Amino acid sequence: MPQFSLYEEEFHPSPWQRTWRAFRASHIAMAGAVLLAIFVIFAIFAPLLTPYGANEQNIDGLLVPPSWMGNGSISHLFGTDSLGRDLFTRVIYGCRITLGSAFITVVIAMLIGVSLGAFAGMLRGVRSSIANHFPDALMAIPTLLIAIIIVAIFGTGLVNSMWAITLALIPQFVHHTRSLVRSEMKKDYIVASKLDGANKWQLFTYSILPNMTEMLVVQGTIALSIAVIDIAALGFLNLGAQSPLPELGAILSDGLDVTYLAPWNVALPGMTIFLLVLSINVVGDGLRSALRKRVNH
Amino acid sequence: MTDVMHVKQLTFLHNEKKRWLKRPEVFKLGPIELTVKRGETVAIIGENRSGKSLLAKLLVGAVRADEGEIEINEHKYLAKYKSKDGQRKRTHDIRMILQHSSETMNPSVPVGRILDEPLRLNTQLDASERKEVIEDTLVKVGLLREHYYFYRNMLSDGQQQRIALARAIMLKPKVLVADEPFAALDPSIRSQTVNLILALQQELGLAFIFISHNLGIVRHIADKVIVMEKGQIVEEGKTETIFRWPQHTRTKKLVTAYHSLVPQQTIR
Amino acid sequence: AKQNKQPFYSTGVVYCSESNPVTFNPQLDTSSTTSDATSHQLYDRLLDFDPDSGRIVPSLASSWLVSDDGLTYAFQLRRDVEFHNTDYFTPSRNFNASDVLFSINRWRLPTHPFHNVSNGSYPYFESLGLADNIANVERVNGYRVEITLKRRDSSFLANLATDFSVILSQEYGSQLFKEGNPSQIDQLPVGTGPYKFESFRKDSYIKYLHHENYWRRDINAGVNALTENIDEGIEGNTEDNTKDNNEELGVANADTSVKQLIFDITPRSSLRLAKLMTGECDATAFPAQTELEVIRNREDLTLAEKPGLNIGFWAFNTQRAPFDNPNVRRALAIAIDKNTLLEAVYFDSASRAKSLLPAASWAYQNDADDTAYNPVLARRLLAEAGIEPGFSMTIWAMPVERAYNPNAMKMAELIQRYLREVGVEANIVTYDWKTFRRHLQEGLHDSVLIGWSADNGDPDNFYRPLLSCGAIPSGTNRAMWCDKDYDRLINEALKTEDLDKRRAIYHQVNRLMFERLPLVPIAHAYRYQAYRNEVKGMTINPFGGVRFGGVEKVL
Amino acid sequence: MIRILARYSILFVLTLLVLAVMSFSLAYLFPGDVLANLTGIVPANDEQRAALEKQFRLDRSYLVQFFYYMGDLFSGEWGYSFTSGIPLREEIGIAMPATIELATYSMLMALVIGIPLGYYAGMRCYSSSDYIINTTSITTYSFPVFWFALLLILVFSLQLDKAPLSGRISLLFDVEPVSGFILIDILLSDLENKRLAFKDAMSHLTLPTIAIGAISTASIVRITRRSVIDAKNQPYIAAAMSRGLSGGQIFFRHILRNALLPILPLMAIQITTLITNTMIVETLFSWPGIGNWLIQAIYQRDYPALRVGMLAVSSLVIMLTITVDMFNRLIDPSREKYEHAAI
Amino acid sequence: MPMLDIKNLTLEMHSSEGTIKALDKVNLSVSSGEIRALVGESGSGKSLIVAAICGALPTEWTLTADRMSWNGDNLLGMSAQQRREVMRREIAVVFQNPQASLDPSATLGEQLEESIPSEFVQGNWFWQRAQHRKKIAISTVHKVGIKHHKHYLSAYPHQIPADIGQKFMIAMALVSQPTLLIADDPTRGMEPTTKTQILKLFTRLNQTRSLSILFVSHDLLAIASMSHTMTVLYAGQTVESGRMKHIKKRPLHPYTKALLDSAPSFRKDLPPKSHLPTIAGSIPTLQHLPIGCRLGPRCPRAQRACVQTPVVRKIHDHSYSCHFPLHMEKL
Ligand SMILES: Nc1ncnc2c1ncn2[C@@H]1O[C@H](COP(=O)(O)OP(=O)(O)OP(=O)(O)O)[C@@H](O)[C@H]1O
Ligand SMILES: Nc1ncnc2c1ncn2[C@@H]1O[C@H](COP(=O)(O)OP(=O)(O)OP(=O)(O)O)[C@@H](O)[C@H]1O
Ligand SMILES: [Mg+2]
Ligand SMILES: [Mg+2]
Repeated sequence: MPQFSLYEEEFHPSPWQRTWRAFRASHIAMAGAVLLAIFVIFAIFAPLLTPYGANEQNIDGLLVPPSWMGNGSISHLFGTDSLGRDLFTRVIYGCRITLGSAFITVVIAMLIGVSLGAFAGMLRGVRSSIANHFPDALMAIPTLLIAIIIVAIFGTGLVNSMWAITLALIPQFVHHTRSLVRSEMKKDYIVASKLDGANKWQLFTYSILPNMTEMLVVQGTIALSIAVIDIAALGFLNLGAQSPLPELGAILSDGLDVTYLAPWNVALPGMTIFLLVLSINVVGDGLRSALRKRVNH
Repeated sequence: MTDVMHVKQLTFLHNEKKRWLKRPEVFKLGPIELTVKRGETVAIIGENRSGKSLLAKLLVGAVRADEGEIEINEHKYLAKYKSKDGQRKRTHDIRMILQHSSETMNPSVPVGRILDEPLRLNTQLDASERKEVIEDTLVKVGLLREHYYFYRNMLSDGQQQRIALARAIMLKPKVLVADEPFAALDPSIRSQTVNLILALQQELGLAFIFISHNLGIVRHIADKVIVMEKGQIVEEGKTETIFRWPQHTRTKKLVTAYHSLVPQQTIR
Repeated sequence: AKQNKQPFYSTGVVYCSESNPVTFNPQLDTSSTTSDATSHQLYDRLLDFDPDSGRIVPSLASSWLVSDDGLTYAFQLRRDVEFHNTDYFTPSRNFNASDVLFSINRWRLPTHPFHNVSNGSYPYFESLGLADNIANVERVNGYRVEITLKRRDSSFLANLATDFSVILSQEYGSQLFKEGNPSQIDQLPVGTGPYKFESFRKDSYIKYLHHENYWRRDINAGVNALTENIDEGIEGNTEDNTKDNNEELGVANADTSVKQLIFDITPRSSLRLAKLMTGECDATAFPAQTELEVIRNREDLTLAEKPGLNIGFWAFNTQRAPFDNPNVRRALAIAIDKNTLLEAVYFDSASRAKSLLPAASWAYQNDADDTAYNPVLARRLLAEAGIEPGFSMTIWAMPVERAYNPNAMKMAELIQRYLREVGVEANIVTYDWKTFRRHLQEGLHDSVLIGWSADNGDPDNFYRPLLSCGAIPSGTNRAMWCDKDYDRLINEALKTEDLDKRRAIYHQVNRLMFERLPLVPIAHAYRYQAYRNEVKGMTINPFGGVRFGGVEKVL
Repeated sequence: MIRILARYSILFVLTLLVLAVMSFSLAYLFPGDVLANLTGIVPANDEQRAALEKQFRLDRSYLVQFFYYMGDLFSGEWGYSFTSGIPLREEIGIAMPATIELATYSMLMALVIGIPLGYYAGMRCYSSSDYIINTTSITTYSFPVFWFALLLILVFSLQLDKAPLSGRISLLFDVEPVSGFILIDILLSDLENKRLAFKDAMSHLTLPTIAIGAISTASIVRITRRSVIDAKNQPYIAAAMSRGLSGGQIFFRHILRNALLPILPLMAIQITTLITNTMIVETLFSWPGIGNWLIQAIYQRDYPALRVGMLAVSSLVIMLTITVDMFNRLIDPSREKYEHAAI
Repeated sequence: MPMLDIKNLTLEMHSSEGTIKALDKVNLSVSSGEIRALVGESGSGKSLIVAAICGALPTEWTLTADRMSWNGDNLLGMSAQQRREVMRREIAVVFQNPQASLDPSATLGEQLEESIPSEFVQGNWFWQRAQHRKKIAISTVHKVGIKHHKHYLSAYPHQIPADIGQKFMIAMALVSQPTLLIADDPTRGMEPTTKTQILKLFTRLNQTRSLSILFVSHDLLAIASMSHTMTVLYAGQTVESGRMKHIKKRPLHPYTKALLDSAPSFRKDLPPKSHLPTIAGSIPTLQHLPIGCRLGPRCPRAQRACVQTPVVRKIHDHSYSCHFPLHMEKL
């Protein structure tokens, strides 16, 4: 059978390339991505980018206003806090700690949640019912409550708050993985793979997992924004990261004591959290609509 | 011609486990007796929801039967159970093309990986050998070697059908079962596919069991026709016999309906 | 908010206090929160300090006589003083000598039926050893009481005027005793003060109602009139005077006085200020030093300011090695720069402390020795004491704000930094206030940042509770320091009537303290009180304590 | 129908049981001595300890203890708070309605504003008004609730002096708690200045409600909009249009219902977020609710309070979630297709 | 004059990869009382034409036409209200995928009853009207061959099998008694008996009520048995259009011929199991359309001229667009 190859050399983008194209087409999403990239760079290269140490106190410059204010100093871009620590430095380290720990939290939650969810999704019968409904019930327990209990058992600290948030995030991943696995399991290509002789584990790794990446990316961004807000909230409530640690929520809570004298100590860390979360959400939104477009295409 | 497949007392009641406070769906299929010869083409026809697809799935083991035995190539399978090595052997012997070929392709996995799967799971070939086999098979079904790297979304319906075919014949089975392989295709692609299957059948000595509503094609390629109604085989026989002297009312209805569409005129 | 202009809102005064009172009986607790919430609102004392001059003035005792040997004090009690009439207690009689006996004997006599109620610890009196010094408290007649001391005590009257020497109702006590529920006396209090207890919800509020039949219908007028009689300090009979004054001024007071007093418990000082600004509070406790400027700049707020009788310090647990070594303590003391602490923590609204006594005290020593910042020397001293670099210790930072230390946490962080420079790793420890104090008392700390607000102007009120041996069990001696010489000196000072001689002894004590350095004095903070302009009649009390008797609210 | 009800009640009971087990085991998980954690009493000597252990049945097997714990829970003996010494049931009885009240108003606000706005944006998708709504909602949605509440306080309380910033009502009012909902209680009470009290309570409610509600509203707008757009692009809407149905018919009969169905399960998840946000906002506005209470309890390590408080809050939230889920299950005809498994 | 008259319909889709002409100068007309078949390979744009006629295309796409009129009124220029009126009373559509075209949250009965134009419903009171509606619904359902109306009218779309869904869509289209029925692949996957039933129903309606039908299908057998005229579409271009008889006898376009040849039933002379004549290759994707005649790369008769788009040529009412048509010698 002769093949005409007039249009063989044409470019067919792979699924991910198509997502990226659709994503790139949205200006807002790109702006969010750039902002997020800046935050990530801040987080990764914090020690190189910051002029001072995170806990370096400068006794001579307490509560120096940000540099754009009348009596601000150029050597402290965001001003200093009540211990004379450079706020810019602290905020950048804050990005590192908050974003970094949120990221770790999400990755751990994802690993656990996806395994459990896959397990629950492939199971049948009563065991599956239990595996299905238990995470759903857990999902209903507010993060703050879990955090409070963890703090009560293990004490305060960033790591403990990360565990709490991990626990709170896991059910989401379980839920989504499970419903995705269940719906994928009903699809014909799974039947085809089964006929090829694939066992459950092979089905999962070779057939379902590639289809799950999108869900994981989307859920991951959602979880990341939740994790950032929650870590900051726990830090703010003094249930998470403790004071000298430059965690954005803790910095904000520190700044609250000098709100009237140095409002930037509240405004700037808060603004940073907000922008961080906003950029994550915008990117997540962009990704979601890009994926949607790809599916609709 | 020798028999490649014997089906004895294949029965299916319902797969839905009885659940608390839930009425199980009841559909009874069979008992089915069936013999397929080497290189034979068997067509299954029947009304909607008569259990054709179900029968096909039972044959390949995609759905577990309640009773019965299938013997392929002198190897007996209890249709009721699905033992590990039995399944593997069966994969070598009998393969299926599912109804909607496009949905049987994983959208996130390139063609190469899809076709790799049966080889990886059922043979001892190493990666490069497998790739060679896959590329050969791609050529055999009328595609290009480059299609190895394509994703589902880049392929047309006909090409997808060919991939499904490639996947099915990759392990050189004795029996190929296809569920409405031509229904979703348009006329010109359909003819191509028919030709392809005919050629492959000749080349590999495949027994081909297919389900179709298109009696024209059935008449053209089938050696034997099976008519189903409500989970039972109501008539079975040589194609020409069925088309000319249908016995059962269901068969009669089907054949009449077909004839009423085909004008007794010929071109030229 | 605008609607606060409704006349209804002038019927109550809301005070933003910083914490929960531990109990409603100030005898049982030295914390200022407890005494603020109780002492001057619910109770009266036999004597009072005049808020302006700091002198002792009559209160429930209308006059008193001191014998020549200084051992016998006779008090003439006021008649027509009514106790609170509440849901849980209806008094059948007015205040009389039995109530005085009941109140004093409760903390004085271990055999008293109420002595062991509510844990039976009376830290203030115990730290002063007051109970031991009282030989007898005697009822002469219904309105006359005589107290006999074993030794002369020049600060005795002052002690009776402190927040802790409140007068409880004997009748209420015996009623509760009969009911078998004696500890209720400290939870549902009954007193003679300007307000009576209504309800308390932990972490949110304490509600008081106006005491309709309060004996002192106009406090300000009364107090002013009383002052001149006290000069002799020996005798005073001002009953007639007060009455006159009341008649003159009484009419106007009837309606404007507030019907409700509410303590809105708000631990965070920024929130207290916020509430003050929005008018949700009429006055607040402990405005943070950082906020003073803001308060000064606002037209609707008043900031009252007085040097406070307090001290913030850093105490070492001298019973723990290596802090039992004075050289180690010295090394640590000179490793920190106090001036920075003053600037960063107090925002310069405090004066540098050299000894325990603030400048407001008559025994203040201007030229007392002071530690000077010298990290080099500190490192050497530490090395000599055999302390390796990397040695780690704990700094306990108290979790609450106090005038003497508005932000212990921050101070701890600063000290942590200084100590790191001399090779000492400091770990900051903090708990909630109750646990914190319990653990402190158990001596689990290496060092602690805490302080003291005096209850009366007497120097002994600093020296004795903070560092004497007797104060260790009562939990005010945070250094857990017991030094014979020190105790001998302060006891001697107490027996001395001559102020100059006494002053000289205290200077000797300062010298001793500087040598042995059980604690590092850091600052004497000013005392501030912020209130809205609508509130009239607020006075600032150098001995701590707010009082709302006679306060009015004019919208 | 009955099957679903039965299934959900079993689910609910089982979940509660699991929660009870968790809450029971907390006593052993909290650091320190179990006896002290449970009772707040530190026994002076071994005898006293033995006596106390006997009294609190700590010497019996876990199963027996659990059994008695459940008994105590059902009979309302929830223990006493360490710090205040008040029965926990009383404290929770005051705090819980305050939280529910705040959460209810916020949820109402989110529903009343969010759903119509979401529908509007969805129907006009990719127009400029949709763009504005969408941008605003994603921005609002990204606010950390505690910072948002702080901003509200700074602007509306401190700068503009428009609303008070703490508590449910001025402390000068003495409202008898009957239902626990302040507005209802005021109406039920015999205060002289009811009107003033009501106004006062309303002004106290405003800011916290907005702080919580705005974020919930934003997410509801987003959910609804997405759902409407999805529904609108379904082939059956095109089919309905080509049948010549009017815009109203299409909207009310087809879009409205189909867009609402996927929103409901998401709303169940929203409840959790809502409660978390409420708990955080309570601490900022000194709202005497369960969140504030729990956070105070954790600051003071009030273990009995934490134990029971956790059980109370999670039961409440789970009850709400399960109810919403069940409701959704009952009204959604096609749910059955996707979800077979249930206990 | 044809009822539905479409001339040079062009549809451009805009995506991130550029603009695609999914339909390129398509001509189509349906006269009164005519059954016109629209054939073409999958993806050739048949459903797009259907959607264009009933205005169900996404608004982002650009639809242009020299003429697109319904009984002389320009469909493209109509207001939404007018168009809706036309759709409600005169044109009815059966979409390709019945399961997706039914609202999953409403029962079939509700959806069917809602499609009944209110003029058909008699009765003054709402209950009378409801009853009458129900009667109409039941009789329509019977007409298309659904027997258990009780069961199916109260069922939700996901509860019914696909073939019932197809029949139901037809019932919904017929209930408004339109003058033109557009049926997009209404018999896909149906067994022959049911298929003939439906086709007979169409033919009968066409004869008795002179219902015009635009019949979109792959099924050449079905088309040949009932339609009067036929339009062949390839990759968004009309390649041939004319009377069924003529086309069947003498197809002018190579693609049409290949199409007809591919149906074995048309050829008695074909021995069983012999190779069917086909045209090689497959239909190009929309993103990679060849220039000029879109069949070009596959056409056995292709020559250099085929890179130019052929113009439409007409012989009587038989039009075709090919540079090198078949059977021309004989004409
Ligand atoms: N795994 C299964 N368990 C229980 N019932 C099944 C199963 N698979 C199919 N059925 C039932 O068997 C019946 C026959 O379905 P099947 O798909 O075999 O029909 P069919 O003949 O292929 O129809 P069509 O021509 O429409 O494809 C249906 O009623 C279906 O509900
Ligand atoms: N929403 C859409 N977005 C992008 N492309 C579309 C969309 N709908 C259809 N297309 C493309 O338009 C082309 C024509 O599609 P259409 O559905 O009209 O084909 P068809 O002739 O009806 O095929 P079939 O016989 O399979 O129904 C196809 O290539 C399809 O990919
Ligand atoms: Mg089938
Ligand atoms: Mg189509």
